[in-house]
Amino acid sequence: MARFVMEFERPLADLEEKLAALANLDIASTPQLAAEIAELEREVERLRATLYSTLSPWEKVQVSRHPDRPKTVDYVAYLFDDVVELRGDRRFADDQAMYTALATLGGRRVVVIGHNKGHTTKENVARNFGSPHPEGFRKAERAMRLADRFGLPIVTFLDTAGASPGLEDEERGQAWAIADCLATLSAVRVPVVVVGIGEGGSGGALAIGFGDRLIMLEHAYYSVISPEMCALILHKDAARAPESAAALALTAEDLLRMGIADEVVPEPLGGAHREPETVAGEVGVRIATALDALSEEDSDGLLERRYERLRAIGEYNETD
Amino acid sequence: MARFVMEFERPLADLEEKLAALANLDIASTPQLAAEIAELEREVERLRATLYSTLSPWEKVQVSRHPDRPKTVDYVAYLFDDVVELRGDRRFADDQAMYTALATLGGRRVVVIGHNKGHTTKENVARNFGSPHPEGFRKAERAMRLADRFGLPIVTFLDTAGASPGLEDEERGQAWAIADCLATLSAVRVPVVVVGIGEGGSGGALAIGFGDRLIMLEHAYYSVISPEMCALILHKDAARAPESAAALALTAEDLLRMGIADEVVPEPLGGAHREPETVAGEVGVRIATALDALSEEDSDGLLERRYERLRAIGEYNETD
Amino acid sequence: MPINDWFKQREGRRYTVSTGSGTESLPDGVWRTCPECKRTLYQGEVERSLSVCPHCDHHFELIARDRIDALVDPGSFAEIDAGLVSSDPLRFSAGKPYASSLERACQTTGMDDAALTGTATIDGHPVVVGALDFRFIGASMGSVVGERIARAFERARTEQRGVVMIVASGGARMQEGMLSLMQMAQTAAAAERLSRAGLPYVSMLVNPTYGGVTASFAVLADVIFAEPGAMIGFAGPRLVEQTIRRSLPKGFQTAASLQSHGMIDEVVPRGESRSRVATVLGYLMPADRAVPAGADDTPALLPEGGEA
Amino acid sequence: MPINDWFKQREGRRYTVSTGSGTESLPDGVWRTCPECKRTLYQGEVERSLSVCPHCDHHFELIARDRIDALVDPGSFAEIDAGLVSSDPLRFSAGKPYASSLERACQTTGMDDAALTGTATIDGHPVVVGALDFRFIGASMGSVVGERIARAFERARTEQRGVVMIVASGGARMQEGMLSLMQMAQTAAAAERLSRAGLPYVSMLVNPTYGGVTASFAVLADVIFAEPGAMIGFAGPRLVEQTIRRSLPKGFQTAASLQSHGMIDEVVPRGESRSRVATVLGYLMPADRAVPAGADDTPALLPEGGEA
Ligand SMILES: [Zn+2]
Ligand SMILES: [Zn+2]
Repeated sequence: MARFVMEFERPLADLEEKLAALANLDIASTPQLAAEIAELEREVERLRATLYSTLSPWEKVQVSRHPDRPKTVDYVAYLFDDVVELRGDRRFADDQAMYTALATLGGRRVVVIGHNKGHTTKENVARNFGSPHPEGFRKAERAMRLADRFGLPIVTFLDTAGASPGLEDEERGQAWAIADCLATLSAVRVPVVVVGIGEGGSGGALAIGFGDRLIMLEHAYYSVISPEMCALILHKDAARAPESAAALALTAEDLLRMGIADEVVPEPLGGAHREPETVAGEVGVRIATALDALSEEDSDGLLERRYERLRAIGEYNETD
Repeated sequence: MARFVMEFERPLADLEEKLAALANLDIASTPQLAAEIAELEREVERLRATLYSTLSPWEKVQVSRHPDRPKTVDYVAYLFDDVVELRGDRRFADDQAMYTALATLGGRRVVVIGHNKGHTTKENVARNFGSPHPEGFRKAERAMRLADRFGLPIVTFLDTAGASPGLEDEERGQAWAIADCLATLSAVRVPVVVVGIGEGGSGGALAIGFGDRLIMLEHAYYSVISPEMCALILHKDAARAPESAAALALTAEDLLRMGIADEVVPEPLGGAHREPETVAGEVGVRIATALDALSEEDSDGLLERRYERLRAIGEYNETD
Repeated sequence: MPINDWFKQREGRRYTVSTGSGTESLPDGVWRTCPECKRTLYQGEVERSLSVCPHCDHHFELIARDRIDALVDPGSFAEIDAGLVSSDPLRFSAGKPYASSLERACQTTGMDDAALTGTATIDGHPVVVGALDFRFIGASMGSVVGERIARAFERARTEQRGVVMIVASGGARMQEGMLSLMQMAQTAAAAERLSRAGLPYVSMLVNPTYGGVTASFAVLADVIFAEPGAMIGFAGPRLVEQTIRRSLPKGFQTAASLQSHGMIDEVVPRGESRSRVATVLGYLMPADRAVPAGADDTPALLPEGGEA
Repeated sequence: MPINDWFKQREGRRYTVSTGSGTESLPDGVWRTCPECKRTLYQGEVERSLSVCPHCDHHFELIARDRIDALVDPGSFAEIDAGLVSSDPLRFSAGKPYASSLERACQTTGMDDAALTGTATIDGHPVVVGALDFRFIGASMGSVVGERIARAFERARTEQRGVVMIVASGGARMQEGMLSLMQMAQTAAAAERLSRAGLPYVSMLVNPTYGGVTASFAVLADVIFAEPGAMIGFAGPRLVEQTIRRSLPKGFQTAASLQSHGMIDEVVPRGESRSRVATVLGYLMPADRAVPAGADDTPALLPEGGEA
């Protein structure tokens, strides 16, 4: 299967293809070839550095959506032991777009909650591309309550384009399900560490997307609206998404600057999918560090600080 | 529309018809008629007294199902003021088979929860004949939690043949919905007064059918299984329901004897539908009296006593 | 994004806003046409009936202040948290610059943002009341709206008041980016704290209520009412239609449909909202709960039919 | 009533019960036929594999004691609340007299009623464990079963143990009438009290679990497991079929179907149940929760792939 190439990677991919074709030639028969290959290799390296070290917001959005990018279940597989998946909302369905589990990170027993994107089309169809139905949020809420009752910290992984906007999602109370998650997450008496690993799309991300610490991957985004939808509203043209992406201040760096994110995990050149284990390892360290720090606070203080943290977000002028 | 005649009422109904026919004749032209009518009237009166004063368990079951018998909403209309119906489970539907409301009984603010049978076929189709779907029980649970949070006593009215046994009821977790009601009702920190007004069918009744006081109408029943189903199992013949009804010990008197019910409200000859306002009035007095007594206990004591009450039900020998 | 749908939907039809100072889209402000029954109505007549069409019961949009006045005890409303204005934190200028949208909205409405909040009484019950004004950038929730809503819940908690919110909204205010999204969590958290303090919250959803506002404080109320005909949802109807690739069923996302789907407690006509809200507060306010059963000021044991 | 369905369903097929002392319906107790793959199996082979068919993974019915032994640490089980027997409170004699059913069930099973409960450890975690035995009047719940289950939860609460219930049941025991129905409320209340005390409860639903037992303590667990192929529901399949007047979809009420409908957490093969339950207890038991992160007996920060 051909490697997935993001739009902005096209020039680099073309060069890489040429290089691969040259490598198939017989070097011995054409002596200058070795030099040409070496030159091309240097060019590829230069281009790669330029391309990936200065990703625009819109390019980051593309990286965040890359099918090979590590997903929630990859982080679980890399980092956690003794996993017991918690399935179902006990009311309607087990929504595959939301993943919840008991899991252990280096001896730390936690509840994991994450949007559940797949790598392949087949996986994604089964998981509604990581866009939860109401029962997905209700499953998440169930996991939150379990965590709260048994004093287990919560670790969430954000990776959704947004909540599912289908007819039946509306009829089964999508807004109600999300709002209940928000209320519950605001009140659980255990530490909540949130990791933005890919897409952070609107209310569907927020439902499991705030807490006591927000760790963002370098190329993950978190936004009030998708750049395409924003462009459609502003310019009646989804193709102007790159502009919208810039305007929305949705990158990890933007969130750090605005005081919404606490830290940014750097990604290898090209994105987390180039060295998933390394990235996962670093993410694990960040989560563990955050959990250890938060576990020292008593739950009253934790709750109070979480609320203050939320209340501090927002910018306005007060004239009186 | 013809009056609904229960199977066992047939002989009486025949006499009453004859009497009505006689009354249409011209008394003046046939002098002996007046005497005959008077005689027949006495006979009707004797038969009525005999018939209704010694109802068998199976006859009581029929009375409890009488379409004219006052239903939950009738008691609400007769007894309660300032009614605000609470609708929906916030997840799937507003199940018309379950009625929940804020309501006031002679100044006492309470939450009312009741199975919602109708009088007409049309009403009953809309309300699934008072057999709740899972969302009906979830609506009831929502009402219980509201009552608990705001310190409002709970008054429930039992009138169901049982929980709905459909395919989708199973798929949406009928057992889970009922069990959640049981757990919640056992733990609400407010008084719970239960009134058996008609049918008390199995788990669907029990879901809102226990608490701190159980008041049974004289001809209401409460049973682990319907007499017909029991007969089908025991004799492979639903027609032997009268035997089963007797064997199951399902009458108000049986419940009183077993220590499950606390009191029995007498019904007028023929059943509550003959004098609905009188019966409702008496029911109101009983509820009010129970609420006033229970409101004097603190909630810890209330909870403890409710649990002990439940735990005391059951008969067995302990040999060790 | 719901705002989009709503703006599009609104473009197509002749649209009037009832304000104290007259309407924009009618020449003289004296006559208006009911969009439902198409009759021409005398403006004064409409206003006397709380902007409900006397012929077909259509509920016209109301400005926030009029909504509050229709709900609370006359003269009891005192605005709180005035003087908050958006700082355009992202210097958002894609499409129409946010700063100019804000300026225009302020001029048109005389408000500084979409939320108006204050203390009041409803049938004597002390409450904090809030209302969103759809004229102000589609009553979208940015930092100022989120702050006002959160402060409203906090004040109610401190002063042992109930909260009543009259909600209309297109959703989050995208021009404030993530700062806007986070208001969902902030307002939900504030509502949750009120709930845990044992104080009641009633919401009244009016046309239209969508997106991040629906999915946060709007539906976290103990009792949820909605105005007849109000459209309420998370995703806007156009987005849903695009998603499912077929046309929407009749009545989709209307207040009546939401009631049958179990999401709201009652569809309450505007003229009855004060008394319905007051009745609910009577059940849920702590002070009233403290009144002992059978106390002097409560009615007799059995108002009718009883023998006691 | 589910019991009925189950009895009927069971009538039709050749049916064997695995007991320590041999099986009833096979001539010599040495060979048995797998109802799923129809192969003839050597009894000893079946027992060594926890009564799971080595060819098709069919889970044979197990008696309560065998189920408990398969779950708890070897030798750790100590029965509690023995010596409770039904008093036939209704003198129920419609159809077959209850007293004779009881007597026969006692003789067949060597038990005094359908529930066996005791203290034990699972991977060292202190628990109260219970199992229902379907041979005993369809593992229906009367006063004795209800009492044992309630006491099990109470003891766990007192002794700070977790609870693990292995549940099979036809439902309520109609021969005890309302006394039986009320056991639903009693066991649910006991489970709820355990939950509020912060102690964990795991249930394992096995074939078949129906009626009043499903709708009470069985599904109130923090984590719900089910055995492969187990049929689980409230109403029995025949009643549902009669209600909807069409045939049931394939897989209806199976453990796998319940998982996809969101009702259970995991379908766990019998051979893995001890380790899965132990893992869950590791998360939820208070003693384990008290172990501080990074304590000496916990593994290193990052087991693999990390740089820390
Ligand atoms: Zn009109
Ligand atoms: Zn086999």
